[in-house]
Amino acid sequence: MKKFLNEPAAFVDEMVEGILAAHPEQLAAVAGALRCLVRANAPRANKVGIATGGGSGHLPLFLGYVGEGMLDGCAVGGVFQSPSADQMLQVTRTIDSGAGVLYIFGNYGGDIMNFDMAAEMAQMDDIQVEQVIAGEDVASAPKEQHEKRRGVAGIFYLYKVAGALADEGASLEEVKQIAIKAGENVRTMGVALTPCIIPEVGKPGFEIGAGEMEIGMGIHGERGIRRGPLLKADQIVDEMLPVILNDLPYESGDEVSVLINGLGATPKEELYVLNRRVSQILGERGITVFNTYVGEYATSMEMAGASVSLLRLDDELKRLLAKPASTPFFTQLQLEGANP
Amino acid sequence: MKKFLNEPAAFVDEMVEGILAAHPEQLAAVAGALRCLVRANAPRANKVGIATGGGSGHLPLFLGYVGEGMLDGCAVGGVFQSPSADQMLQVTRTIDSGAGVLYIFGNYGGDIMNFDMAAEMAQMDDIQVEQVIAGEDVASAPKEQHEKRRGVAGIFYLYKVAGALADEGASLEEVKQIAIKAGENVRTMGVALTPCIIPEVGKPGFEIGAGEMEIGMGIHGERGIRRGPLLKADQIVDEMLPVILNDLPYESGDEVSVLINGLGATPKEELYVLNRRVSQILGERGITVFNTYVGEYATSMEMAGASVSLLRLDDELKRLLAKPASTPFFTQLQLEGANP
Amino acid sequence: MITILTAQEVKTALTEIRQLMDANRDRLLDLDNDLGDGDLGLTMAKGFAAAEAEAAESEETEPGRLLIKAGMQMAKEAPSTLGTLLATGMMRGGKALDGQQGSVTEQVAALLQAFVAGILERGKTKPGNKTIVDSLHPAALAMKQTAEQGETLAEGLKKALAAAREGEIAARAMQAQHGRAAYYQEQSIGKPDGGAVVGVLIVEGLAKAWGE
Amino acid sequence: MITILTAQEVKTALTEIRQLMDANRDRLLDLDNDLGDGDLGLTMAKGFAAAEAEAAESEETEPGRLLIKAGMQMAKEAPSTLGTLLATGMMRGGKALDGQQGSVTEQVAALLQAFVAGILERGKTKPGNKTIVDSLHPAALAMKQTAEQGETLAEGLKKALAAAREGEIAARAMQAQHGRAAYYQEQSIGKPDGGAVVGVLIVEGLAKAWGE
Ligand SMILES: Nc1ncnc2c1ncn2[C@@H]1O[C@H](COP(=O)(O)OP(=O)(O)O)[C@@H](O)[C@H]1O
Ligand SMILES: Nc1ncnc2c1ncn2[C@@H]1O[C@H](COP(=O)(O)OP(=O)(O)O)[C@@H](O)[C@H]1O
Ligand SMILES: [Mg+2]
Ligand SMILES: [Mg+2]
Ligand SMILES: [Mg+2]
Ligand SMILES: [Mg+2]
Repeated sequence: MKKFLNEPAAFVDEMVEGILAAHPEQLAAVAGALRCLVRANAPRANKVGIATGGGSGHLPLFLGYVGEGMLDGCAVGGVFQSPSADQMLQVTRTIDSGAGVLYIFGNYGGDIMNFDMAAEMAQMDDIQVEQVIAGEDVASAPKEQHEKRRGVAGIFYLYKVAGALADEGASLEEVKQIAIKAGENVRTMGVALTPCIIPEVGKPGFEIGAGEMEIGMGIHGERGIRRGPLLKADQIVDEMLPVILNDLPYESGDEVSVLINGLGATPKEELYVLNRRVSQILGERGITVFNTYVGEYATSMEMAGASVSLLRLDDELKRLLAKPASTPFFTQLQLEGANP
Repeated sequence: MKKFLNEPAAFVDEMVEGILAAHPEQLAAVAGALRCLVRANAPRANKVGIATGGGSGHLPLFLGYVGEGMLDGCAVGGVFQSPSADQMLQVTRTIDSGAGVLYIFGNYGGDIMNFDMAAEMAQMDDIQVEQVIAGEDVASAPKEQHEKRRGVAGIFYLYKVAGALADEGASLEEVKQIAIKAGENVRTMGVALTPCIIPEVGKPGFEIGAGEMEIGMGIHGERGIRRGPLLKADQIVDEMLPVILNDLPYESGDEVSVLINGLGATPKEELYVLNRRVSQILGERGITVFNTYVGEYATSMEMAGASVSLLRLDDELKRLLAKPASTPFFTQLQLEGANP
Repeated sequence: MITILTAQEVKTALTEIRQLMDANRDRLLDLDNDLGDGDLGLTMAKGFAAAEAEAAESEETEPGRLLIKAGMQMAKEAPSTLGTLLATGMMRGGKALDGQQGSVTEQVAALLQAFVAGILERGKTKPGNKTIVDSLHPAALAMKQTAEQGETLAEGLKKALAAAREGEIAARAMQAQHGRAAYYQEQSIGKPDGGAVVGVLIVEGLAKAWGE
Repeated sequence: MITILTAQEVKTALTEIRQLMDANRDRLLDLDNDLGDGDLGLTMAKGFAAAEAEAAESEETEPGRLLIKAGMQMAKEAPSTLGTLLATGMMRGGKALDGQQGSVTEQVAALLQAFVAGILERGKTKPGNKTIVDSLHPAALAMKQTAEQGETLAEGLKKALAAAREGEIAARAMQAQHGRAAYYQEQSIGKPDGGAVVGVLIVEGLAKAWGE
């Protein structure tokens, strides 16, 4: 296990300590609770609070998007484990300004139950809470069962547009609706080349043979669509992208934002090789690209692999996507080419 | 070899195509030459141009820092190979506004020769050229032979402050001097846990045994200070950081910026575990931290490992470091806490 | 056999259940290792220890409210899937006790039914999916029928325990639909479900605390 | 043996050298494999082919300027360490020819000296570091002495070739100080240096083109 580690059991807390040491102007722990993180200036008066949460091991997910123009708080779980409802409740209490709190999180059983529970508890405190569940991995369930789909890198888009709208002073219901809309217009598919190691376990939980890949694997190693010999980069895109395109479907004349996400160990060089083919295919299909994000947005520790997400834009989504944001893990200036 | 690849020989060109497809508003190729990249709006009137260059396989180095507030152009070499003097010359001609061009690059034989040659050729064209060589890896040579030291992640700081000053309209000599000053005040040391694979070679050029690490290894696998069993994260920092601190030396009362750089495969989680210990030690030594950068700033493909860089700040360096910048791989808003 | 459900009886029950979780720690770890992430024995031992301690230290005299408090503590200390589901069950069970007027048998029946209903709702599941519900739901049903027939609490708990055990055995033949176990698909068939075993242990603890 | 150094003679020399690089391609690859990154045979074959073609297609009649052009093409097509060093040598050698008034022997001596001086400056090196300089520098020196003694170009090139070969053999015993070879430290001692062999081939090509 080639990892920078002290005691495996201390991994998540030490990571958070390192994060707080690096970004003290941007992040704070709720009453010293390392696993309940909020914006340094929370709550923001009259603004709908947005909270997320999930297991650790996916940086920048989830806590990395807490900051200006995006989220207000995050409950931090153990590696690949849901945080507790109690953590979520603490975050909720801290970020609520009276305008209510929206939970945006991925479609995983533990997270759903805990956020549900937290919402129940927050309502006992008279805090208005709404929930939006992100689930856009087309490999994880067929379209007819889309409510079973896992949430992966595309959740970034939900955070981005909901955060931008909340900053404009929109109501809880409005912020919820824009997150839902982003969720309805985003699709993702991924491919894994190697497994990853949970520090407390110390060895990979599964193997992917030398020269093999698994198309559609989830970010915790959930089974994908098929395992087979590692294909060339273009062949992989040629297999994955049509599945995404046909699912929504994305059609000629559509405008999309592209997110090429690295799962951890894959170098950025290779992500751009993938993007080359993605942009070729979109061009051939008459789909225009408004903004391309390439890098690590949702990882699985040191897993090698990548995912491709598309967000179909309308004027409203585009306007919100283009707005500036600044978090410890994601900074964007106002993008040109969208109506402000 | 678990890589997203088509033909290995096409790797660098395809990567650049993917980058240009993703960032058309920010980057352009000189007359279609994929390996000669410049800012989309080059040259900028009356501004000193800053060019860099080096082998591929180190993203965001080198081309990733071309953009607002940083560099104007980059000559892109093959994986771990110097670009040619001819590429550099093309970049130089494109970015020169008449105010002259500064080359900032790492201390590697091939790069030095080619930039030297390019400078000679550019001067035949009556373009003023100055050069600053970055070499701050304390593991690569003793202090008395600091001119032999390799340039690694710390070059980021040279780009940042020189780019900020050039944007203010400073002269070629002034921009050169600030880059030299940053170079004199930065030190780096790294540790590698695994080797990396050059696509055209297809297998690691060297091995690091299971359970082993190499302290001080260079970003192309150059020999380090010592190889030994993989220690705990804190022990590694306890071994590396004092070497850096004692070299300049950084002393109580100094203010520094910290850069915790991932070499490729190492997850951000682990980089923050390292930062935790770095910030503890700096605190103990009475050294204050102005801004901490954590992430991938200079990589070696999918090598697992990390480096720590410190930049000692004075008012001028701090002011310039704090200024905004926006490139395809690095975006920063104005940092608070520095005099503008 | 108890005749009134007091706060003290809630404490006793939590102690019995906690002891059973301790005693079955390794067995639960093994079961979760086979079909999950292998933490079930740990989280159950920890969660019930926390619930027990919270109840023991509390000055709350109303049994329903005490159970809610213990449930909230369980949620805090055992934030795994089953920890949250059990916390939900305890909170909903506690609410159901509030204002319950009937016999002690009816009270316990109402508690168990609300407990299971809470899990079903929060877990978005139904019987037959190879979960804790497959032992607890038959137990709650048996308890309800006993109450309707006017039998004793001891009788009810005996029947509930038998039903839970039968349900746990039946769950072995099911295919897992939730959580990590679902990744195993057909391979999950034939293996016991750790959560269903936890369900049996809970009813066993109640039977010891309130039925003997 | 040539008596005037014309542009055509530059072309002939580049052709001879290119042929030698082709013929020794695999040997150079092997040498660079042992102490470098294994591309030397490729870059030399490619670089001299480009230089030869550039010169062949050029209408330049002044030999020095033609050599500069060929050198710039070498820099463009063979951007390895040695490609750049040779390009520098050709450019500096070409400049040295410009306005050179003496005999053809003196002209070639001046060319070779400027060639080596360019490499020394650009490579920031000196003789003794196990590089191409260790064969070329003795060759240039031999050429200079022959010129000073008023001997023929053929004689000078013969002595230069002998000196280059001796220098290459001497370089084997040196420890590499530059580039990848330096990583081998003491282990580089005893192995031939690919660059030094390239130096021998260059002098051999000149001797064939201008001395025979
Ligand atoms: N959606 C669900 N509804 C009801 N019970 C569930 C559900 N998902 C899992 N379970 C039960 O929880 C048990 C696993 O609990 P636990 O080990 O805490 O899960 P995890 O470690 O994945 O968080 C399973 O054996 C099953 O009985
Ligand atoms: N600084 C230097 N000065 C002179 N010659 C050098 C220098 N560094 C390397 N060489 C010569 O260059 C040869 C290697 O050339 P090449 O294969 O082109 O290098 P690389 O592939 O590393 O760019 C060596 O054998 C040596 O003779
Ligand atoms: Mg479990
Ligand atoms: Mg668990
Ligand atoms: Mg070589
Ligand atoms: Mg080479």
